[in-house]
Amino acid sequence: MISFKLTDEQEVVREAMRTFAGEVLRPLAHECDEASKLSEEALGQCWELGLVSTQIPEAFGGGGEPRSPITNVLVLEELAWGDAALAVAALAPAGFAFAVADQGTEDQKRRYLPLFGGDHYHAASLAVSEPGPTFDALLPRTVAEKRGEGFVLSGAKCFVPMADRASHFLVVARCDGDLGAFVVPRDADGLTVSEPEKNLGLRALPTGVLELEGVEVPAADRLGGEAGCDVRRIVAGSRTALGAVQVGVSRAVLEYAVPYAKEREAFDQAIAQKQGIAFKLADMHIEIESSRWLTWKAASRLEQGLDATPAAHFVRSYVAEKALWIADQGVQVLGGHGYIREHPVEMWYRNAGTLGALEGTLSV
Amino acid sequence: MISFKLTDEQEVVREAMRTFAGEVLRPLAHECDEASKLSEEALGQCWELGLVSTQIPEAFGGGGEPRSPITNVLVLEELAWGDAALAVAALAPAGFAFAVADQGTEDQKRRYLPLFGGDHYHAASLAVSEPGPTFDALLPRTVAEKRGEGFVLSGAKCFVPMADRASHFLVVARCDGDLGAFVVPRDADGLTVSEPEKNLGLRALPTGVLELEGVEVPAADRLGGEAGCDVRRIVAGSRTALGAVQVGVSRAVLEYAVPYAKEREAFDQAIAQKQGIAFKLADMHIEIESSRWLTWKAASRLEQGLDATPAAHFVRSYVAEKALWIADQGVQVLGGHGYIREHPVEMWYRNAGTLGALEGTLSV
Amino acid sequence: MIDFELTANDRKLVDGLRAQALVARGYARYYDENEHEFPPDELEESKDFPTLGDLLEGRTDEDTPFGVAGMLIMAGQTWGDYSVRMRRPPGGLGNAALRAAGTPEQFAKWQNLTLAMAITEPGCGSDPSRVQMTAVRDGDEWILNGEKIFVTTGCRADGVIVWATIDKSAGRAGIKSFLVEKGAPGFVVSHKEKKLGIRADDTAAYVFTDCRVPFENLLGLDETIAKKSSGGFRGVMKTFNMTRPGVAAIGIGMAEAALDFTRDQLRAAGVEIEYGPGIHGQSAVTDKFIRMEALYEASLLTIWRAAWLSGEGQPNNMEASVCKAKAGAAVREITQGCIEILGPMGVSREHLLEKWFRDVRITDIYEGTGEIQRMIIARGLLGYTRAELN
Amino acid sequence: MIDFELTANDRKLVDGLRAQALVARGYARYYDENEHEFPPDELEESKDFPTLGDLLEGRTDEDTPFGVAGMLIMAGQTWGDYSVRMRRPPGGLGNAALRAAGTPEQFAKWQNLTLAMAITEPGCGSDPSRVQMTAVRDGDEWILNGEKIFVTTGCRADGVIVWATIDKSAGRAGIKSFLVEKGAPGFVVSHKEKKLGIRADDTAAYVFTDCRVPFENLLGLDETIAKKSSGGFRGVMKTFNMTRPGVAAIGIGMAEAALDFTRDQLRAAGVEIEYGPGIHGQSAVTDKFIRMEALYEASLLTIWRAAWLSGEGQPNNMEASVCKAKAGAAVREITQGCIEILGPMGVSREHLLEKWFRDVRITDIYEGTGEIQRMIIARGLLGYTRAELN
Repeated sequence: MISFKLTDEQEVVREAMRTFAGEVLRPLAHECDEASKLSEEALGQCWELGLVSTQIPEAFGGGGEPRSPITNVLVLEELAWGDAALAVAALAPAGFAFAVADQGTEDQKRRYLPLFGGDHYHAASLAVSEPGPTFDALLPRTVAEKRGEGFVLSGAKCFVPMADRASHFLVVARCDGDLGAFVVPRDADGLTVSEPEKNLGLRALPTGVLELEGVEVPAADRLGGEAGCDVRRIVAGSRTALGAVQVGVSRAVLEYAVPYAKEREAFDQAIAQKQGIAFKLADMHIEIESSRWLTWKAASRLEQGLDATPAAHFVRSYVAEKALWIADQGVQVLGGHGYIREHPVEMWYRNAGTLGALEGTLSV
Repeated sequence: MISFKLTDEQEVVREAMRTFAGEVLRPLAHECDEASKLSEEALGQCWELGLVSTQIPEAFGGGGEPRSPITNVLVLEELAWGDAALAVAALAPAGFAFAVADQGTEDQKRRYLPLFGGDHYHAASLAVSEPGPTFDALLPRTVAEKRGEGFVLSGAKCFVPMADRASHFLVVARCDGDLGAFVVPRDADGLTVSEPEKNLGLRALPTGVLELEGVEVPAADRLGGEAGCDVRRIVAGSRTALGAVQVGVSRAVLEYAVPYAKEREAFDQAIAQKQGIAFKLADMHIEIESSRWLTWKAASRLEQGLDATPAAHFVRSYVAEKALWIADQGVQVLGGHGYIREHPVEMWYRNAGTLGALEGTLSV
Repeated sequence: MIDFELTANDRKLVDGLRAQALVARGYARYYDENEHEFPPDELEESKDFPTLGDLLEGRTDEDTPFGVAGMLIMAGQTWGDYSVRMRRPPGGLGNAALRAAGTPEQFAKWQNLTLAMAITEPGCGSDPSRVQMTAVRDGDEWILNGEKIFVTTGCRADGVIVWATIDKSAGRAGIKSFLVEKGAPGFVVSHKEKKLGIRADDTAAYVFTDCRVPFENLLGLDETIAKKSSGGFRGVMKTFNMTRPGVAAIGIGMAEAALDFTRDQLRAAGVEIEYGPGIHGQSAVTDKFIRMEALYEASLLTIWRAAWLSGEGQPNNMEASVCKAKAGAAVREITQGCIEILGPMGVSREHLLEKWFRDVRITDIYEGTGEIQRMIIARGLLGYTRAELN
Repeated sequence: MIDFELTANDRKLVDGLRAQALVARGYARYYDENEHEFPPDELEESKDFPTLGDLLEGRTDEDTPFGVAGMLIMAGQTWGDYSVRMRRPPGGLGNAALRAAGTPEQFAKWQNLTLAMAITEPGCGSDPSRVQMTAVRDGDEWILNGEKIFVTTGCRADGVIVWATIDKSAGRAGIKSFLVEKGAPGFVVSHKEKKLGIRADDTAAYVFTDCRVPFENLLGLDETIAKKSSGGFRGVMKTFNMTRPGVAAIGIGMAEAALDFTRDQLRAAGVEIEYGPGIHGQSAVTDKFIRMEALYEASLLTIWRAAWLSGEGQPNNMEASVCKAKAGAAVREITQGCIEILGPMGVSREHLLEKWFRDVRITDIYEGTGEIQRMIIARGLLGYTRAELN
C-alpha cells in the first residue's frame, strides 16, 4: 500500500543518526577532506552504531536483526549529510557483507559473515568500477575464465573503497557470457593493490586500484556457488545506497545555502528575497524531495525482494545528476564564497561530482 | 576571417524581408493557422521577391545571382518571424531546385531548373521524412534498387511539403549501400500522394505522404547521374534552413513576451520587474543569439563549400531544442494568456514543436 | 511502512479506469477538433463498465478524494483523455469552494448545482489579491460589477462562485466569495475561449453588470468575520492546496500515456528498453527514454507524497506546491521528449501524442503557475512572509 | 562577409599557443597540489617557443586585445592551464582600470607596476555600490579604512586599485578609485584564499587601517567630477564590459580542453563520433558528446560576437553579458558531462579533467555572476533602469 510512513523504530534510528552526524561527522568533514585522511576514530564510532554488524544473522556472529534497505537509506542520508566520505567508508563493508548474506552459499556465509559481526570496523570491499573511459557497471571488462574447478580473473578494478585495508574483495567480472562475483583475498597471487588513488572529491575516502593478473579463485569462492549470483541485484543495492548518500549531500547544501541567502544582502535586501535566488532554493528543495522518494522506492523494492533494477536505474541517472546540479547551485548562491574552501559548499560540489562516478562502492 | 558583418546588400535584403514579414505575413498567420490554409496570395507575393528564382543560373532561366546560403538564412529568419508556415512553403521549392543546381547533371539542370525561373510559384519538393517511430534523415528505409539501367523505389515518405501541388519530388533513398536522391514526377506509376496530413503546428502548410510502390526511375533521374550525389549535403542545407526558421519563431516569441511582461502587473509591479520573469527573458535572448550564430556558421560553411555536416548537426540538435524551449517559456510568461488562441504564442509553441520534427523540407 | 506498490484494490481501481480511459480515447480526437461541441456527460459504452463506486469497493480510503486513491483516479482517467470521461462526475471546482467556505445551510441549498469557480480577471493573473470586481451591499442584496476570465466549465455550470471585493482599501481582507446562479440579471457568459489544448473543456469569460444577488449568496454569510480574518479568501486558498496534487496527477496521467505510447511504438520497431546498463550500454533513444521515465517516476512520487500527507490529515502546503511545480515542468519535458523521439509521428494528428503535448501544457499554468508554486516553496524554506518574498 | 573560419594567421596563433599550452599542462598539476607556491613568470622551456609578439606578427588587429584575436589568445592559453603560462604577461586587472580611469600622468607613472583590482568586500558581493571602505581627505592625503576580499593576483601585485567611498550618502556617485602601492603603511595582505580551483592563482584579502596615500592617488584626480557623474565608477564598470568576453573565453578554452580529452579517450576505446545521424543513429555517449560540442560551439560564437563588436568599435554591453552568462553555464555543463561520460577516469587526479571541472567553475562567479549578467541583459531587453530591475 502506498505509504511514506516510517516505522517507530525507523524514526528513532533516523533521529539518532542525525544527531551523530551533526555532532561527530560534520565537525570533522572539512579537516579530513583537506588532509585526505579519514578519521579512524569517527569510523570506529560509526561501526559501533552497528549499522552493518547488527544486520548479520546471529548464526554467523551478527546481531540477527532483519536487514532493511529502507532503514539503511534513511541512515545513509543522515550520515552523508554529515560527511559523505565517512558515510561511504562506513557502509563499504556492507557492499561485501550484504552480498554474501543475500546471495552466498551457506559455506560462504559461514566463512565470511563472521568477519563483520564484531565490535571493530572490518574492511572488505565490493570491486565494481574499472579504469578506462567506457566503464559500465553491468558491462565489465574484467573476465573470469573457467579453469578446472575454479576461475582465473584478469582485469583491473578501480575506485575500490577501503582498498588500503580490505581483507577481501568481491570482484565483479564477466563469466560464461553472464556476470559473476568472486571473493578474492587481499593476499591472492596475481593481485596488486595500488597506493591510494587521488580523487576530485571524497578525498578522505581511501580508494585503490586492483590489478588482477591471472588471479586463481576456487569454485567455492564464486558468489552463490555453481548457480552464481545476480550481479544486477548487487548493483541495484549499490546504486540505491549511493542515491541516499547523494540526497544527504544535497540536503547539506540546501540547509547551508538557506541561512546564507537570508543573511547576505545586495541592493538593500537579503539575496533570498530576490526571485533569482529564492526560486533556485525552491528548485533545489523540489529535487531533493524527488531524489529522496526515488531512492526510497528502490529501497522498498529491494526490501520486498522485488526486481529493483529499473528503480535503481532511475536513482542512478536521476539522483546523481540532480545532486551535482544542487551542489552546483549551492556554489552559485554563495558566489565567491562558494568557490573558497572556508565554506563547505565547494567540498560538497566536488563530492557530488565524485559520487556520480562511484558505482558499486557500498550497499544497503 | 571571423566576422559577423553583413554585406550592404544583405542589410538591404534583410530590411526588406523584415518589412514584408511584418506587413504581409504576420497579419495573416493566425487566420491561416486556424483555417489550416495557406494564403495563396501571400505565397505568390513571396515568390515574386525572387527568393528562389533569382538564384537559378541565367542559363536555365533564372536570375543568375550567386546563391548565398548566408543571405538565405537571413531571409528565412525574417519570413519565419512573420509566419513559419509560409516561410517553409516559400522555400520548399528550393529544397528541390537548389539540390539540382548544386548536384544535378547538366541534363538534370536543363530539364528541371527552368521550372523555377518564372514569376509564379512552382512547387516541387524534397522528400526526406518517413513515417514510423525511428525515422532518421540519414538512415532512410526507402530503398532504390538497381534494375536494368534504372532504379525501382519502394517505401514511404511523409511530411513532404506542398505535396498537394508539387510537380516533382526529390526522394532520398538507400541505394547500393549508400544514399541517393531521385527525381520522381507526380504522375509516376506506383506513386500515391495522400490527402494533406493534419499536424500539430504549421497547420497552414500543406504536407503529404508519398507511398512509393515499385516506382521506376530512369538512371537519368538519379541526382548527379551515375556518380550519385552527396545526400549529407542536402540534409545539411535543409537543417540550416530549418534552424533559421526556428530562430525566426523564437524571436517572434521573445518580441511578443517583452512588452507583455512590461504591461502585465502582479503584486503592484510589472511582472518583468521580477527576476523570475526577467531572467527567463534574458535566457530566451541568450538562446536566440546562440541559435542564430550556430545557424550562420552552418550557412557560412555551406557558402564556402566546406563540409557543413557537423555544423548543421549542431543546428539540428541545439537550435530545435532551444526553439521549443523558448516558445515554451513564452507560453509560461503569458500564463493563462499563453494558453489561449487570442495570443499567437500558443501557435508558436505548436510551430516550434513541429519544426523540430521537420527534416528535409526546405533549403538554403 | 514505506511502500510504493499498488495493492490488489489499487490495481483493480487503476485497471478499471484504464479500460474506461481507452474507450474515452476513442472520442478524444473528435472533441479536440470540434471545439464547439460538449462531450457527453456519459459515454454510450458506460453501461458495460463498472462505476467509480464499484471500482472503489473494498477500500477504506474511498472518501479521501485528495489522498492517494484520488491521485490514482485522476491519473487513471486522464491516461485516456483530459476532458472526455466514461461518466462525467457532477459538480465543478466551485462545489469544493462551497464546501470549504459556505455555511451548512448554503451547502445544503446549492450542493446539487454544478458550480464553476471564477477568480481570474483580465488584469490579474496569479495575484488573486488584485481582484477588481466589486460587490456593493444594497439592503438585502449585493450588486456585482466586473469581469472574470478563464472560468473552467464556465459555459456548462449552473452557477458560479466569484470573488469580489467589498472594500478595495482592505486588500485581501476585503475579498469575499459570492454564489451567482446562471440566469441572474446582469450576468452574461461573454465568451468561450479557444485554447492550445484541453479544447473539450469549456473555459468561459463572464461579465457582471449591476448583477444583483440576495445577501444570502455571500459564502459564509458574515461579511465582517471575513473582513478581519480574510476567512472566505483563505478557505478558498485552502481548497487550492487540496486540489494541487490532483491537478498534478491529471498532468502526470497524460505524461504516462505519452510514455506508454512511445514505448509501444519503439517496441514495435524493435527497440526494447533494457534497464541496468548506464550511458555506455544505451542508445541515445533508450537513454533518453529511461531518463524521461525517471522524471515521470520522480514527479509521481512527489504527488503521492503530498496526497499521502493529505490522507493522513497532515499539513501538505509545501508538498502540494512541490508536486505541482515538479509535474508542471515534467509533463512538458516528457511530452516534448516523446515528440523528439518519434519525429514526424509525434506531430501527426493521426496519433494522440501531439494532443497530450498540448493538453499537458496547462498543468504549469492553472491553479497557480510554476512561479507561484516556487514562491510558496521558497517562503516555506526561508520562513518568509508574503511581504518578504513576492 | 559573415565568416567563422580561422585564417592562416589565426591558425598560426592558435597552434602556437597550443604548443605552449601543452607545455604548461605539464606544470598544472604541481601548482594545483602545491597551492602555496607561485608558478614561475616564465617557464624554463619558453626560450624554445615564439613569443606572443611573434605569433601575432602579420596581423592587423594585434592591438585590439578585446577583439577576436584576444579571444583566440585567451582560449588558446587556458586550453593548457588556467594559471600556468609559458610567459606570464606583466600587469593585472588593475592596469586596465588605471588605463580607463587614470589621467595620462597617472598612467605614465604607474603603468609598469602590476596592479590588482580590489572591489569586493566581505559584505558586498555582486553589488559594488554597497562599498563600505572609506576614503577621508586629510590635506594632501587620503586616509583609507576597510577590507577587501577576492583580490586576484593580490599577493604578487605591486599595488592595487581599490574602490572606496568618499561620501556614503551619495551612493554610487561617492565611490572613487584609489591606487595603493604595496608597502603603504596600514595596508596588509591579511589572507590568501584556498579555493576550489584556479589554485595557482593568488587570491588575496586586504585590510586597510588608517592607510594614508597621497591625494594624487585618486584616479582621475578630480574628486568632484566623479561626485556628479560617477565617472570613475563608470570608467571601471566599462572595463568590466570589455573584459567579460575575455573571461568567457578563458572558461571556454578549458571546456574545449575537456572535450578534446574526452574525444581522445573515447576514440582510444574505439568510440568514434559520427556527425549527421540523429537520435536514432547515435549511442547515448556520442549523442551526449555531440550536444556538448554544440553547446561549446554556441558559447564560443557568442564570445566571438561580443569581441567582434568590440573590435569594430561598436557597443557590446549586452553581448558581453550574453557570452559571459552563456559560457559561465556551458563550461559547467560540459565539464560535468565529460566526467559523467568518463566515470572513474573523470574524477581521478591522474588526469586534468577533474581540475578543469574545478577551474571552470569560477567563470560564472567572477566579474559578475550569471545572475548579474542576466540582469544586465534583461534591462537591455526591457529598457529598464537599475532602479526598475534589480
